[in-house]
Amino acid sequence: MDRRNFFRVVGTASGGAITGACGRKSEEIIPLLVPEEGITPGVESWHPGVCGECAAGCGILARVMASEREIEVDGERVRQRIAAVKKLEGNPNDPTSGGRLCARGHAGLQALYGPDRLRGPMRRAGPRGEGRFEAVSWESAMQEAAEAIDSAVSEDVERVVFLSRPRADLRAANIAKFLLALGAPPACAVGVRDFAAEMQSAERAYGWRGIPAYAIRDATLVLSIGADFLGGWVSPVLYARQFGHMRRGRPGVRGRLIHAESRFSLTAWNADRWLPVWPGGELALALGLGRALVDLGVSVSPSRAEQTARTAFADVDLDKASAACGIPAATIREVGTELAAASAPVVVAGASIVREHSSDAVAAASALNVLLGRVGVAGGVLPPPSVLADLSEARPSSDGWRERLANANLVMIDGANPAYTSPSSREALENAGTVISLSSFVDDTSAYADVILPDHDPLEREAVALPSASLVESVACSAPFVAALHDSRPADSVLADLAAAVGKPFEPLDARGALARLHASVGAGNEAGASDGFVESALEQGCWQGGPAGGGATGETGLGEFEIADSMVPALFQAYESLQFGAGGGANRPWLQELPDPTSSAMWGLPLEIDPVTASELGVENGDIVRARSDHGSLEAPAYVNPAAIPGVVSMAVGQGHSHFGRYASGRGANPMSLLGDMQDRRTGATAMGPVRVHLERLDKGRALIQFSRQDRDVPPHRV
Amino acid sequence: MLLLLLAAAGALMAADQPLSFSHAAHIEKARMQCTDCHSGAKTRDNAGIPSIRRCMACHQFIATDRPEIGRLAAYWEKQREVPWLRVYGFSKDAAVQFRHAPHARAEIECARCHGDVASMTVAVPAVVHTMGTCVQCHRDNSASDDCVACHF
Amino acid sequence: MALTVATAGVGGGPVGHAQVCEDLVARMPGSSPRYLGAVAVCGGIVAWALFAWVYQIANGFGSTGLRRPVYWGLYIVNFVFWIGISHAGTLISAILRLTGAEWRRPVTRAAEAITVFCLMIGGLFPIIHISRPWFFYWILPYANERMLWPNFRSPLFWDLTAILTYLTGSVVYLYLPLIPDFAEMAERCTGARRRAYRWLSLGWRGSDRQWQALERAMKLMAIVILAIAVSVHSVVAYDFSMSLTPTWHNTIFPPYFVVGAIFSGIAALVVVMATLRKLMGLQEYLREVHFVNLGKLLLLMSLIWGYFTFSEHLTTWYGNLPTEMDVFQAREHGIFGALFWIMVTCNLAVPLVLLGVSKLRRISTTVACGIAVLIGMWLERFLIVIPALSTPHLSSVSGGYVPSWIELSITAGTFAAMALLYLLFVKAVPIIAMWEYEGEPAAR
Amino acid sequence: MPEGSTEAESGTQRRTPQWGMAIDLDRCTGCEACVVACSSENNVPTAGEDQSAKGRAMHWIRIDRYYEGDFPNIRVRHRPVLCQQCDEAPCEPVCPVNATYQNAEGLNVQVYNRCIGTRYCAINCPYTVRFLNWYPPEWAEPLGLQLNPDVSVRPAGVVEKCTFCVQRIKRAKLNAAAEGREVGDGEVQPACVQSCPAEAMVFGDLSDPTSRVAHLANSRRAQRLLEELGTKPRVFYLERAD
Repeated sequence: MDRRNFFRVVGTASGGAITGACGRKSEEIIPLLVPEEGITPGVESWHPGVCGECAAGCGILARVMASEREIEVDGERVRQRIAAVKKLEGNPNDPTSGGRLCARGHAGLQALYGPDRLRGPMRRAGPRGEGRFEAVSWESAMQEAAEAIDSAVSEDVERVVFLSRPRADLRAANIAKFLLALGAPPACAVGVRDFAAEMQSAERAYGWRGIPAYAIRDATLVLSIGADFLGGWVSPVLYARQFGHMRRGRPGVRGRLIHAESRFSLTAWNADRWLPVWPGGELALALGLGRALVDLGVSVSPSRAEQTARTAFADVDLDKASAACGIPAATIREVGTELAAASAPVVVAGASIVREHSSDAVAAASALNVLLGRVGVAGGVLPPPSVLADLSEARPSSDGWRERLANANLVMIDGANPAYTSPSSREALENAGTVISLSSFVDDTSAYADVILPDHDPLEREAVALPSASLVESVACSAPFVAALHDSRPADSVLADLAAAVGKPFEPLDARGALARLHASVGAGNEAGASDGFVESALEQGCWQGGPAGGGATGETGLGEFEIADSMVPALFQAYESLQFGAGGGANRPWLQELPDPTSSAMWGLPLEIDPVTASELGVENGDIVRARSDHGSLEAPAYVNPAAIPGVVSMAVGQGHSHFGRYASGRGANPMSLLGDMQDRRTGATAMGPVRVHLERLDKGRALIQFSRQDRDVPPHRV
Repeated sequence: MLLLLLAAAGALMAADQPLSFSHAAHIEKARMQCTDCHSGAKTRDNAGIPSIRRCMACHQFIATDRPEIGRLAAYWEKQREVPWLRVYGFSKDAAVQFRHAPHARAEIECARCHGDVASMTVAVPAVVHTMGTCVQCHRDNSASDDCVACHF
Repeated sequence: MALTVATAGVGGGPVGHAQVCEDLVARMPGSSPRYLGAVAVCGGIVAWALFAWVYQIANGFGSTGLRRPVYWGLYIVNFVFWIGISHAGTLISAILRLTGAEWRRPVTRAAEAITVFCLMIGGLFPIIHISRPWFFYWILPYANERMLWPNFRSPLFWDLTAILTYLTGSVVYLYLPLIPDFAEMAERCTGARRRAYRWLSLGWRGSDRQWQALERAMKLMAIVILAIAVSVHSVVAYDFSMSLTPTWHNTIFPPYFVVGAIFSGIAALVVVMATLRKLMGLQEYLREVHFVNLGKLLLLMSLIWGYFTFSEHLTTWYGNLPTEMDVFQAREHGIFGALFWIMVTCNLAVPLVLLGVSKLRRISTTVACGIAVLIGMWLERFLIVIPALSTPHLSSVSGGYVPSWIELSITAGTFAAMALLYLLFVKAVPIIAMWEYEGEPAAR
Repeated sequence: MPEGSTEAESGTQRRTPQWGMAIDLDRCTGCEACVVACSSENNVPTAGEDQSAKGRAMHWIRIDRYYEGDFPNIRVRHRPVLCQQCDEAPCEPVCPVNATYQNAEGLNVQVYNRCIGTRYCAINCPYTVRFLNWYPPEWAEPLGLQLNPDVSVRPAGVVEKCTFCVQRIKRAKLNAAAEGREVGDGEVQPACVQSCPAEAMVFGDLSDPTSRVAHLANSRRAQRLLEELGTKPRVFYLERAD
């Protein structure tokens, strides 16, 4: 009992005569360092930034105020007044976020102030994967890293592998420059839901490079095939904003939403109609719909592209398609009729849950837009932005990363966590020559690193990012506005220093440089000084916005052949990216851990979602521990009997089950990716998330499901 | 009784300040304004305790031979703030959100809450800050006596 | 209230004032190891409960088993239970006094003591229950510079008023008939004890004027205390019925609570009497007639209680309001369902059989009924508080409640405290009013 | 009862706004951005795994979600639930120390330092939006740096709930007063409203007939939660169309 509590007890006992004031602890006097100028307590300032939580590239605003922290200086505990970020909001200037922000975006703050963030560079002190590290100085860490790079480059530069994420931003450009300087092959994107299928399909169906944007705000009927655009797909804030507008933003018009997915996702919640597609049946559904549209004789503009699409759909057997996707043929025809009749329909083609045939499925669904004449028109599908090709070209692809990793003598990692998203890659990480991580946390993959050179948090460094989807040409950008909290260094400069150290220097691209290039490319005035003004204004605004994105379709479509699977396979398992954790990167934020999962209301853990039929066969109730076994692995997790799950389909959100990821995430729950082995999208190599056959077994291990709400049903229904 | 206690506590605090800073010397002799050091008092939430940086702006040149200034300079040498003890403040559990600016706008004199600081050497809690003081003044001036005017 | 009361049979007890006094004083416990042992055990449990309370204050209110939405738990259950039992006393003794039921004479003091002790214990629970007990005095209306007052509209404020009034009244009501006995005791003691008794007897000399004043005061207090007792438990019921919680918002609650209170009060009295009788060898004072008469009262209250319970549940069920049915279902199924049927058995079935069948009506059966009713009434309080809170208006936030060791310890501690207070009381005071009881009614 | 007079900050007579909120359930996607935004703005502590398991997680705003029907004809109804700031708030009369009351602007105020923790308000709130601080709140260093200095951190034993971001209301009023003008419609945005990606939430002055929130509250789709209890909430839900 401390003093304060003592007074409470005494105060209570003695009739409350002694209270509060007596218990006040005199503030312990710890010396305060002389703060930097311009940090005034009680004064707020808002600074634009770029959200780093997902690839959407939302422009944000950070509220910065004075705060104090304790640090040790020359062996003395001192207080230091620092400028601290207090709150994140969307940047109203930014066309992607429009001033709004999603749950994960808000929680970016808890990455910046995460208690488990690395305080400085680390060197491995135990076997690979164990996660034991010792603090080292930047000099020795950099030297170690440089030596490893030097020897790897001189040995076989082809076996240098840089694992990253599929983003078109400053970092991607600098990684590309670094690898170019070394003469190494380009970086690989490793993750789940890397939008590889979407990008490839855009090329096949529309002839566009990049991720297309769907202008659902102006559509009257939205059919989404496999794209959980409200649950985190591509650009959750952009699509939620558009969704709101589609529903209630236009007087007298309420857009309709039909959603086809193998899971009752957030988009399905909000849909007027949900088509429960059998996992892997998305392609069949898209083809069936195409056939239905062809049968209806829909024709808008007899272009070559439309002709191609028509040919692709003409031979589809609707009944076979129906059998493969689990949606009755009559329903498919009904939806087709609705699409044909709508004044402004659009088909959102995506793969929220990547499968082996996702590229085909997305391409076929995209082709529906071609057939409907909804490409490059208002309320239809719009091309990706064309500005800042340096950044978009540098976006890593997932092609062949497994083979390259298996064969690597030097692995460098920034923004990827393969040990988590593809647990089968752990072996390769263990056997790789040297592993260098640029992570701010010891995560599953960094646990395998020989050296960790911790990066700044996205809120501490400058950024330029192309949004993953945007209705207009736009770029989000920011200059640093708070000093680094710990002894970290921005990976961009670390890469440049490493390259210089091995005698292959390159000039890293910085925010101002990138914006100057943007200025040059959009030709917004050529006189001297105009560029500076443009750059400063963009940094002040936190973004730059141009006209409508890109150009029209090239017409060069190469849809290729599609093949429908013969039938549906029973007892399937699929993983999906969770709303709150994304591909797992959000799991160390306590706010997100305590955020009820939309589907199961689970907190501090994620369950196996089992349909009521299967659950009653297994005798499983909410919270019972269930073992799921596939050919590739097994996991144990509490069950959640999901009333909306397709009978015979078990789903589990990705997010938990980290071997290492700080106090809030380590050793919590199970990683659903461990059931999936090396499954990948056949055309792009992107990590697939199912389906695989599983065997379920109820274990007598008590219950372990923490739910915010244990009631799935409203008793009695309160209709509002 | 409580007043006595508080006064005693105040005296103790005053004695404990790390430097025997004299408000009187600065206001009466040097003709400085409160806001010269407490720069937020009229415009911001916090009046602010001046940083040593501000002290040194003058005392690099002025009165450098005095022993107290020497001690001030010693702090500056070490790049440490003077560990002033707070004279006025609210306990955390009081959940008070006090803002100076609206009070300044309502033309409440500094002395109303802080006493005649101009004549003090080391500042002492001359005015007892209790909820009663606040409420009384608010009522006298027909300012809000809504709880949430201060507590949130 | 007309009670058909069996006339007491002729026994072999002491007769005459002097003899009665002699005998009763002789039966007051000395400092035997058995007595000290009992005090030590009870004291130990109370000390443990105090430790639990200190732990709760020091460690945070999270050490209870409470949660959202069950923000009220065992403390409130115990509060209602103890305040209920307190009616034993005063109410019963007052009713019997006013109706001139002469058999009550050896029973009243035991009953009145129960009231005072139960109020002391029950009155502590609101303080234990709040999560910042060091500020509990803020409920009291006192002038302060902040110009803040308690909320006179809050049933909790009414509670405070009612309980303080009742406690004051009960203490007076217990004290008045003690005055002549204190004087009597002073005669029989020496030294400090004598001085203490003398002081407590307020200068009682036994003059006619004093006797008349005492009688008048007792009669007045009996009337006043009756009114207060009814109001107190009505106010306790208002805590619930003034709220919007499903099944609480109910007009039947105040009389229902009063009935339940008297019911449990009689039960407690029976149990206390049996204990005293056994431990202090009062067989000749507390005879079968007392138990049988109280048993009849108990049976009557059981029937009334049953009627109220039936009405309450019937109207809920028939009304079929969805939110109320939620609670109703919860109360009828699962763990609450089991407790519900135990409650019905204890409160209705057991008394009906054991006391309803005249052949079975004996001291042992009455005591068994008393114990059953105490259990049943505690469960009734539990079943009023917990299920209703676990199934709130919006189902998304429903949730169960498991009390923590702290709450259980404190609950146990209050029972021990009751026993301890009684142990100390019987050591200081003759448990049967010596001046009122003058042997066999036949002898008077 | 403290009767608020709102001219406090400016010294001049101003209209007393009547704060209220409208939530369009046809727009709301259930993405829970509001939940995290609220925790971030209002220093709502994280309970942690053990306490969450005991049902002590705090969310000043939450998404109630209910499944209706069975597969395949299943649907979800969801709605954000926060303190409804009732005009006839059941929580108010029961508090024995007046720690909760309705102020002149219609806010259902919770005075943390006055609360003694009877939790009567919490059980009498039909929406169950009141939370007790079971333990002193903790933030593992340096997470404490995220705390908003404009909002008091509530001590253990105190009940707390949504305040309609009263600190933002105050700030807007102070800014307006400093500039000698009235607070404009849409100028005050609680954190949840500000963050809502689907723009489902609108906040403003219900007494101003030209405000967006008043317009929405008068919509034919507008309903209030548990309206039958007569609590007169100030949060209006605009029904989903289907």
